Amino acid sequence: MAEPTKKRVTDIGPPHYKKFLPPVILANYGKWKYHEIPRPGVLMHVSESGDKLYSVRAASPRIVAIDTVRMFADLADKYCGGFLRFTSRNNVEFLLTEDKNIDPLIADLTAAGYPVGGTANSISNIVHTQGWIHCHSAATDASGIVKSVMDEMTQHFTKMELPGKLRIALACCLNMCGAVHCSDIAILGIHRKAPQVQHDKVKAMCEIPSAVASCPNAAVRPAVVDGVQSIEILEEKCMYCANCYTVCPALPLNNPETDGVAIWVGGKVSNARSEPRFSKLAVPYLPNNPPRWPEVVDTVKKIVEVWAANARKYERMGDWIDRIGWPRFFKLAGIEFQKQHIDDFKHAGLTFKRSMHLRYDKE
Amino acid sequence: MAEPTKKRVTDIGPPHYKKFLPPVILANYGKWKYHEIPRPGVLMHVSESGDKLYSVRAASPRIVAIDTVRMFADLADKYCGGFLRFTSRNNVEFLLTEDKNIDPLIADLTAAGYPVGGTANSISNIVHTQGWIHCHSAATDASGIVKSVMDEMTQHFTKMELPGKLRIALACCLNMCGAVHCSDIAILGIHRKAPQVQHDKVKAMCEIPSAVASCPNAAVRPAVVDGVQSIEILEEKCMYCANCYTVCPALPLNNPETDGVAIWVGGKVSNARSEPRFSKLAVPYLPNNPPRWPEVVDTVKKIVEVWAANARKYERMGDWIDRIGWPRFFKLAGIEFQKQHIDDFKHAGLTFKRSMHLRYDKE
Amino acid sequence: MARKPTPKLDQLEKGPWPSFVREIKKRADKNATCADLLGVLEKSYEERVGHWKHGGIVGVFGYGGGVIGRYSDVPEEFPGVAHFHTVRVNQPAGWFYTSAALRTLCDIWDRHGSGLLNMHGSTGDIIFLGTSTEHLEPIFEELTQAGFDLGGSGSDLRTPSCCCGEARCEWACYDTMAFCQEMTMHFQDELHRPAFPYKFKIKAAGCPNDCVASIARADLSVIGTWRDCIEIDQAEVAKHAAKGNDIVKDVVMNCPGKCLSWDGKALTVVQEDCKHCMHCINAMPKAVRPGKERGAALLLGSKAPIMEGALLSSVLVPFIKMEPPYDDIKALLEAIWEVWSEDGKNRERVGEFIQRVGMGNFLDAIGLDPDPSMVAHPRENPYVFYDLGGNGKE
Amino acid sequence: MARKPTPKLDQLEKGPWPSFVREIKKRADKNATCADLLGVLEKSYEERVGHWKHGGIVGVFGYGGGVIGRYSDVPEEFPGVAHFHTVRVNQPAGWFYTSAALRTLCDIWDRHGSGLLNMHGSTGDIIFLGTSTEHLEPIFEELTQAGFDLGGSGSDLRTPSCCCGEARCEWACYDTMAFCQEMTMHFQDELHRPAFPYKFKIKAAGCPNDCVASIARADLSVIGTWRDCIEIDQAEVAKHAAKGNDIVKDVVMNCPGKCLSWDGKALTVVQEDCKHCMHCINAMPKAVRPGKERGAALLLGSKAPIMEGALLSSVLVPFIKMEPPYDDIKALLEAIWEVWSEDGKNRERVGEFIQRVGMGNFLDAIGLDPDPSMVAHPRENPYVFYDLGGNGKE
Ligand code: SRM
Ligand code: SRM
Ligand code: SRM
Ligand code: SRM
Ligand code: SF4
Ligand code: SF4
Ligand code: SF4
Ligand code: SF4
Ligand code: SF4
Ligand code: SF4
Ligand code: SF4
Ligand code: SF4
Repeated sequence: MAEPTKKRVTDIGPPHYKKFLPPVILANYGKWKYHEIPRPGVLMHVSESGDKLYSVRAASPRIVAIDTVRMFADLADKYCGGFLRFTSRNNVEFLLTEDKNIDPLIADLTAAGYPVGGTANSISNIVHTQGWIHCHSAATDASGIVKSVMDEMTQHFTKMELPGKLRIALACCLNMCGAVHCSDIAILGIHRKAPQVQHDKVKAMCEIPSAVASCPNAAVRPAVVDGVQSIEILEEKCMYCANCYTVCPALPLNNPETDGVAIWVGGKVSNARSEPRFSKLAVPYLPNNPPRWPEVVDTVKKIVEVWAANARKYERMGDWIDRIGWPRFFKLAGIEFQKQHIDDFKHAGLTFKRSMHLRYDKE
Repeated sequence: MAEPTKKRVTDIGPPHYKKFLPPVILANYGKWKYHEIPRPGVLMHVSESGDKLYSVRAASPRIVAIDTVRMFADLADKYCGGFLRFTSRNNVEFLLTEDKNIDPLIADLTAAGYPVGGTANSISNIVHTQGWIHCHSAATDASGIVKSVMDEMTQHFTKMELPGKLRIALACCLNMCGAVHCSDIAILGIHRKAPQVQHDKVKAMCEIPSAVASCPNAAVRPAVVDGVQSIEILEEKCMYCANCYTVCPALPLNNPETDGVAIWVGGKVSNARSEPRFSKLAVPYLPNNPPRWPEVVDTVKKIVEVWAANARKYERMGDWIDRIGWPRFFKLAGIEFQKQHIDDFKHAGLTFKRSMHLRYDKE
Repeated sequence: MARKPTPKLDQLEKGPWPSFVREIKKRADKNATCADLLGVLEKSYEERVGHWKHGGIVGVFGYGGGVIGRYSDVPEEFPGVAHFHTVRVNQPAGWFYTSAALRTLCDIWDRHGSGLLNMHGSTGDIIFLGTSTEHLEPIFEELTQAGFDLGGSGSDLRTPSCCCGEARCEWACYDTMAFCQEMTMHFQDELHRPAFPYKFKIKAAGCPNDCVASIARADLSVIGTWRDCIEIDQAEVAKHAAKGNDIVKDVVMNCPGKCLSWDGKALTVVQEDCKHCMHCINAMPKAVRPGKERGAALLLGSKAPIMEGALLSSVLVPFIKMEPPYDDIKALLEAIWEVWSEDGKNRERVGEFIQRVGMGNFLDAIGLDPDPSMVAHPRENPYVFYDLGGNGKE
Repeated sequence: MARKPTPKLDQLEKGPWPSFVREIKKRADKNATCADLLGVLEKSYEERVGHWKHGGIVGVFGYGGGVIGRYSDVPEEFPGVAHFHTVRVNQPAGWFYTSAALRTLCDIWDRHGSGLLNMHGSTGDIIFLGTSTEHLEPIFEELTQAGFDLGGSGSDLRTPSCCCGEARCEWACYDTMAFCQEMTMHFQDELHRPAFPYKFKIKAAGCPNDCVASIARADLSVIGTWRDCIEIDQAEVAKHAAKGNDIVKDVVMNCPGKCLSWDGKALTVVQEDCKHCMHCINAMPKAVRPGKERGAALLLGSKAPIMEGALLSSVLVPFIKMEPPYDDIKALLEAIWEVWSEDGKNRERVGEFIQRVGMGNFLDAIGLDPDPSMVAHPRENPYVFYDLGGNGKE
């Protein structure tokens, strides 16, 4: 670490947001009256004062080169006084007051390869994580799957023709940095083999008691192997959460043959109509098949299609499944129901069907 | 045990029910078409054949003297060829074919002190257990509370003026022999002090390892007291379930000062409209106050009254609370919400309110 | 009469509801046990605590269940209840009796016990309430001579019970009483000789109204249902409407499948959305009835809270035709009992057992395929077990 | 350019969605780190496994968080990514920028790292993706000179984030950005110097639509709402109807409070039944709006699955006026942190902590009264704890 210099300051926090707000926002802060969505990717917010703000939303791959950020800055200068923002799903939004600038801006963005859309009943950007780009924990890549899936979904981003919003998220391991656990469709990197204990490294790299304590299922035990203090893993108790690996680097789980992806459906976050809820397991395992993960793409596509074809207006994925029931979801989506779908963790019993509210399909 | 005699037979099972069915049932078995309820306590079942069966239902205290059973037998002979049955809620039903016999039978039953009713949207008999009449486990009496509550509810038994069915059940301890856990209103005997270990008796009366294993909360531990193998109870981990007492008689929990009754609401069993569900805690503790338990009677009465006044047609207790929300239930029922209402056992987290679907009462 | 005054209990003779105190008093001057029962109960009412000791093991020869031993902790004060055992007598299916059968039972009980009974116990048995050890064998012999037998207690199959079903109900989707009788008879050995890790209860209800609360208190709940469409008699629906029933508000809006509609003339249903809840049928007798393709669902595992919390039964077989002698169900039960007896812990009910070993593993063990009807929803947590070989191929 | 061909990654340059490979390539010929990133990623794509080692502890002087150390497990093959640390830069509230501010950030990052960023990380930070240890201090100095500071990592307060709220949304029930800014500034020490049992996240959403997913991924979720009646502009409702919106089907039937009705002329609401779900407001902008008495609910404890399963936040304070400088919320947070820091286990998030110690005990400890809005429903199990004195009186 270099020595700190004299003029070094700390704990200043981020710049105050007011410095970055366009005049129309400063003037109408807290006074917005309503909004309309004149076309996909464009929000028009109208203030009590009558002032209007147009936000133009473009897709972003989230990993952006500074070249691209500078290009965004240039476009912002060109069309909206240099004011722009990013959204909670990592899209970029240009904040315009001149409606005549909307079309040229969209044209420039589209030409540069950043499609405009993601508003209202569309599929917005996939919230995702680091994958093989940066994280040691990743059971799959993030950006590659996102790109492959969104290439097939772009028409749902640039149009607003779905029954409701559809939020896809991806996390490359069970830590779920993408907070995928409440998504309409979640793509999750998973391991399926217990950690390989590197007995020669355990003592140097790990605190054995923390590693033991880290396991949610008591599968990690202290052990003496070839006379050295180490760890043993009870294979049959391990459900590959990697929590022990997080605290002890000598317990890697990555395995090219058995790692892969699980697909989850029906979660949501908003309180609109129904309550927020977790996503549920749809497909326990699909292989890692770079660069385009065709099995994952096809599965997601199929699920989106049956939902789009069958859901009623405003029905999010989970609301739709609630209405038609899980048995019919599995049938329509062409997914085989397996042992793995049935919960067997802590609260498993609460997921069993404990009523006679059963549906029987016509044969 | 006396020696078994020669003619002793075993494993014969109960008599075949067909011996006990009246001719009208034998003739129309499986051919009933519909029913009507011409007056409270009277069911008229009509067969595809046009035959009619009238069932007249009378209240029973469940503990009956053979004198009473003989009297029922006499009435059955007098009015319906000697055919009668008991219901799953311990009422007695006389099975008539002559409608002219209905009124005289009802008159006789009423005169003998066995009111007729319990059909359709009424309060039927209280399913209950042994209490101080027979069980060593009882934290309260059963029959005394049932009698006291039903004395106040009899008009809801003999009339059918409630929004839906209302099922009350009572169990005198957490073993819940009355299966009270799915009742519109459940009355439950509870302890509130950990078992008193009778150190002098433990070794003779108990298997210490079973006692230790029996505790759901790991509050029971082997211990040596005054040189004798015994048991110790971790007071702060005990939630008074008495499971250890069931396996080890030297661990009694009965305590006249602290035992009492808890009230639960909103459970159901039928699948009509909503799914079956457990009752939830309404009042954590009311004192044992024999012979008439006025606190219990008043609480049950109040709950029945607010429900009857506010629920919509067909709304069982739980459906009604679902619609209005728990905060308003507590307000209307005049019950203070306390720490004890909040679950802190195994699945507690799943009972927390994890959404913004909140209601705010007008002040 | 009690030997001492019972001022507290006497208060419970008043009021419109039938009085259990009056029942006891009916016998208290004929029977010393009843007299002392009044006395000890008055004492409990005074002291606010029970006076029974933990039961000992008593029973009849060759049976492991059917009798609950009970002793007073104040036998000197109330010698009539020093022993106060109960005898569980297996009720006839559906609790149907003739006056003659009842009198026979009363006579036996008059000779050998307090003359007080529970009609019936919560599991369904006739309960003879209060006798002493030496009467047990005679009671048993007289009962069997009269065609009755004991019910279950302890870690055995408990007395199965059922709703009146086809005997008296138009909605029964199978013959509950025939089924209950057949199970009771077929499994007499399991009923009388405890060999399970804990008790096992069977309850049979003819339709999802579940008038025996089977889903809440049976290890095996057999609940009737139908798998085709509800039957609608439009003319009868119109009569309900004419009588003033608000079909939309009372029926359509209360349908959990959201599959009914009423246009003022016809009630229509989207068959595959129907959840078989019974509401429309309940609300409009004669007009709506269960479909023709009838059978039952088998649900497993309900119980009271001890020790991990109460359970409702959960779906094991979403639909099965109910065909006597029910060999399929008997085979399934035997498979379940085998797995549970082998791997269940002492005092672990089958519902708890399934939770502990995992539903998926349990299904593997009893040889049933997973079905999405078995779950309210698939798992939410990502903690999935796999058993991949050394090379990682499945 | 990568040092070797990248045929697999190249396939990801095609297709309509913006390509992260193209982003990396934009810099690959200017920057050795990016060139080697392409190389190592191609290797991962070939081998189907990542090539990063478990991070070591690196950071800037005096801070315990803000930097994630990362090293390659094939440094000889790809020396440009031998170190590949990320720097988390605290975003401005609501992710608003000027072009000038963005250029400043780009310039700093151009001088000291790969020139790749995440706009933004899942917690909300600007992420500088890939640098080596010796650049960390210079980056920090230049950032602070430009008015920026690091975000959180490790067992500290993480970078709070918020929806755009009153800046751009008509439904914001409080000023999310002001609140987020104030919390971030007030708790700088907690943010930069890990002293908690584990991470603690704050997210602020202006209304129950929760556009920052706060209920799913913040230890403290602050979600705007109103406690009086929704505001209805009947003329605007009529316009929605005229435009062809089916008010009954789309709005009334979807209302979870079952409290709306529409007679073709007026939309009426039963105020006390409204669940504040936002649906009618969402479905009819301009016509329906949140009420006037606005504030927020505070919910606690959401998180990802490690280790007991994921949690959503649960209601702690059902309604609070949001008044700067939010002293009440600060005090509450400090009380929570004190109890959790004292009794929480290492790596135990506050949501898990509450489940372990029990919500009732937790409320006692932080000095809040129980409220029925905190639970979906009261307990179902009878396992209630009491703490009665020796004589049994409370
Ligand atoms: C810009 C953004 C907030 C921000 O500060 O960044 C935002 C902005 C708006 N949201 Fe949102 N939401 C944004 C993320 C979210 C999220 C969070 C997420 O996706 O991770 C949610 C929760 C999603 C979920 O439930 O899983 C969210 C759930 C909603 C909803 C509820 C939708 C529903 O029916 O469940 C509405 C209401 C609506 O659209 O009718 C809404 C409505 C809106 C409105 C109309 C609010 C307004 O009047 O300005 C804004 C335009 C929405 C649109 O795109 O059509 N916003 N909105 C976020 C844009 C993300 C993006 O780039 O796509
Ligand atoms: C006689 C009995 C069955 C038996 O074999 O003994 C019985 C008989 C009938 N039940 Fe039942 N039920 C009987 C216990 C039950 C139980 C079990 C219990 O209470 O422990 C339930 C479940 C209660 C619960 O959900 O907690 C039960 C839930 C129903 C329902 C559903 C009610 C609902 O809206 O939830 C119906 C349908 C209805 O009444 O509309 C029903 C309907 C009926 C019908 C109308 C069926 C028929 O067509 O014959 C019978 C007359 C009902 C009446 O009393 O109005 N029966 N019924 C039981 C009488 C008990 C008593 O003495 O009061
Ligand atoms: C007599 C009866 C209550 C009544 O007044 O009706 C009864 C009485 C006893 N039950 Fe029960 N149970 C009775 C039906 C039930 C039911 C209801 C049912 O079967 O439908 C339940 C709830 C359903 C269930 O099985 O879970 C029930 C759940 C229990 C439990 C808790 C079991 C559990 O797994 O949670 C125990 C405790 C135990 O088994 O150790 C128990 C234990 C007992 C014992 C044997 C007490 C003990 O710990 O040794 C009681 C003897 C009382 C006595 O002195 O007479 N009893 N018990 C019922 C049996 C009568 C009959 O045969 O018809
Ligand atoms: C960078 C980021 C993912 C991204 O690409 O955006 C990230 C990356 C990591 N997260 Fe995360 N988390 C990131 C947001 C999240 C979120 C989402 C959020 O904050 O809204 C979650 C879910 C919400 C939550 O907090 O529970 C999240 C849940 C985790 C967990 C599981 C925590 C748990 O209690 O279940 C871990 C494991 C741990 O803490 O040991 C984790 C651990 C990690 C580590 C530090 C890996 C580790 O085990 O050491 C990752 C470093 C990756 C790398 O090499 O860059 N990360 N992590 C996100 C932070 C960027 C930022 O500051 O803006
Ligand atoms: S989800 Fe897992 S692999 Fe992906 S960034 Fe987070 S910790 Fe790393
Ligand atoms: S991966 Fe998870 S379950 Fe397996 S041993 Fe490690 S901590 Fe335990
Ligand atoms: S509920 Fe408890 S006290 Fe009552 S009879 Fe059953 S075991 Fe005995
Ligand atoms: S009463 Fe229950 S919780 Fe208390 S020590 Fe006994 S078994 Fe454990
Ligand atoms: S459960 Fe169904 S079939 Fe049996 S009595 Fe009740 S309503 Fe009739
Ligand atoms: S049985 Fe129930 S779910 Fe089926 S149509 Fe009738 S009310 Fe609807
Ligand atoms: S959470 Fe509410 S206030 Fe914030 S942007 Fe979304 S809709 Fe607007
Ligand atoms: S906000 Fe939601 S609950 Fe309230 S009236 Fe509107 S739709 Fe109904």
